[in-house]
Amino acid sequence: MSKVTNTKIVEDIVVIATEGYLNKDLGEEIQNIAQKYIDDGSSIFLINLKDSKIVNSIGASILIELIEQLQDIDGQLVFCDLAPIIEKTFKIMGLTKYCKVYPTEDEAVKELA
Amino acid sequence: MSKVTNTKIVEDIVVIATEGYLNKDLGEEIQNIAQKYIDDGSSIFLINLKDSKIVNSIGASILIELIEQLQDIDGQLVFCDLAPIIEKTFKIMGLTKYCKVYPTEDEAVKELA
Amino acid sequence: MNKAPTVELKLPIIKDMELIATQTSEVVSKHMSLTDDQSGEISMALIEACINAFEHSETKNEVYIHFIISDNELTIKVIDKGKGFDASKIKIPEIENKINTNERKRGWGLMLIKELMDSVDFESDHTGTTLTMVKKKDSNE
Amino acid sequence: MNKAPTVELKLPIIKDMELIATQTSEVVSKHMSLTDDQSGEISMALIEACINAFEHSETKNEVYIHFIISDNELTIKVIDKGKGFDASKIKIPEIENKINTNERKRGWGLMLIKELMDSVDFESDHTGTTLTMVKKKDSNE
Ligand SMILES: Nc1ncnc2c1ncn2[C@@H]1O[C@H](COP(=O)(O)OP(=O)(O)O)[C@@H](O)[C@H]1O
Ligand SMILES: Nc1ncnc2c1ncn2[C@@H]1O[C@H](COP(=O)(O)OP(=O)(O)O)[C@@H](O)[C@H]1O
Repeated sequence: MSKVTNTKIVEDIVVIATEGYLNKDLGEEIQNIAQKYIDDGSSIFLINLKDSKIVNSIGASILIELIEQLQDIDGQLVFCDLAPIIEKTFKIMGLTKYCKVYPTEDEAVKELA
Repeated sequence: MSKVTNTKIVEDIVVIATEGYLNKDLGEEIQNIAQKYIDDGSSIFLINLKDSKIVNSIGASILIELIEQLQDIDGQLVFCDLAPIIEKTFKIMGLTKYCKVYPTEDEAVKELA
Repeated sequence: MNKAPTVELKLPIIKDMELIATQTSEVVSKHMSLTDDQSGEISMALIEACINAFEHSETKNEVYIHFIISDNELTIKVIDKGKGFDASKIKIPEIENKINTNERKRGWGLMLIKELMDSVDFESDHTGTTLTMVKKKDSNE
Repeated sequence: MNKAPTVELKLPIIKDMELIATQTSEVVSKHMSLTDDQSGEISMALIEACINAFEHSETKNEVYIHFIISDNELTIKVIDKGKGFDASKIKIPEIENKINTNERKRGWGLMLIKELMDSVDFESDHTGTTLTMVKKKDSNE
């Protein structure tokens, strides 16, 4: 039902795009993919949630683990294209204290590159 | 919830675009708008259902009245951008025996103009 | 034997509430890995069944919809506590008989339901109507 | 007095079935002319409430969701027949306490529900839990 639709590297940033409900399964899929890139030396990750309109707190919690991991290697996790309710949810949880949120992928890449 | 979003005349064709559930209310809205253009001398009508993904048989029945009316003045009703289930519904009802269906608005206009 | 997982819905008779039924069937269809075409056919049949229960049954009460999920098929029951009718007496509509005649333009619902679903059955008496319709997973209709 | 129109949903405990609840709430929100923001907040709160009922209540039975529509507010009840819990004993999560500590990363559901809805109430004992949450039409929360 939901999945990672695309992963690419743009100017050293790993961009992961998703589709559908960001639940436990999709959270774990993101985490697994990120793990491989971390093992290969990447440290900046951009998650594009344009096609994910809904999240649950279990999926979001898995991202906290990713933030933690990236802190250990001086890396960074950022988001773009958040539906208003997802941005609000991340704000309430405090995720946005640790992760910048950009309106679009282009703007995120421009700032981070 | 659903409505006519745009009405325009392109090469003598009245193009009516809708949004949302094609129910009784939206059927009547289309019918009322068409009536005004018929009174003003128009006889070719294209209904663009790109943003209407679902229909009910009451809405569709109102279109039968429009077909009837247009027959009286040697006019024509055509559709474009039908969701598969709407096309199937129109086919089962036999509407497609009286109305051509085009994939896109451009193709419809090109053929009719 | 395990009971088949069932989603149940009770809808008040309010305009456009049939869309709750179609939204529900879409999630169920995805869960069952039905195709988009099958999902659309189920939604359309459901809309017609709900409208009939809302409009013709003349019930003042709610309408009940049950989605019964199994490996090979989805069974949907639309239940009203209205006045009932005799489905065998309803004649099949033909567009040729409706255009440029005085025949009422409506009357398509039951025909659409039958065309779009794999099997359709009515149980109806003066205490109400239960429409049972089935979409098989491996069918193109 | 007329009974408030109510949509009722009975969901089997199957993965992602909470999406049926959100699809339903979206139609109800539109019907009530709530804003898109309000509708999103209700959906998010419902997801968390359903997941809790599915996961923590340990019930083997279905979960019930009632949408009670009135002019000024939407009241939603999420009911399970599970083991119950004491909501007053649940501590408020803080992300600072979770990052780089051994604290479990989860535990956000109740806090999200309270932040997203206008009022939230739990009735819970060993026979189950009823979560009642309200979204007011004229509020920005
Ligand atoms: N649930 C129901 N309760 C009572 N009568 C019904 C019900 N469903 C259908 N009918 C009867 O069957 C007829 C045909 O229904 P249908 O084919 O859906 O067309 P329409 O709704 O446009 O009349 C209705 O006019 C009504 O008399
Ligand atoms: N319906 C319920 N039945 C039983 N326990 C519940 C229920 N809802 C919540 N709880 C309890 O409250 C705790 C906090 O829930 P929540 O804030 O949603 O976070 P999480 O689900 O991530 O643990 C749960 O871990 C559980 O112990």
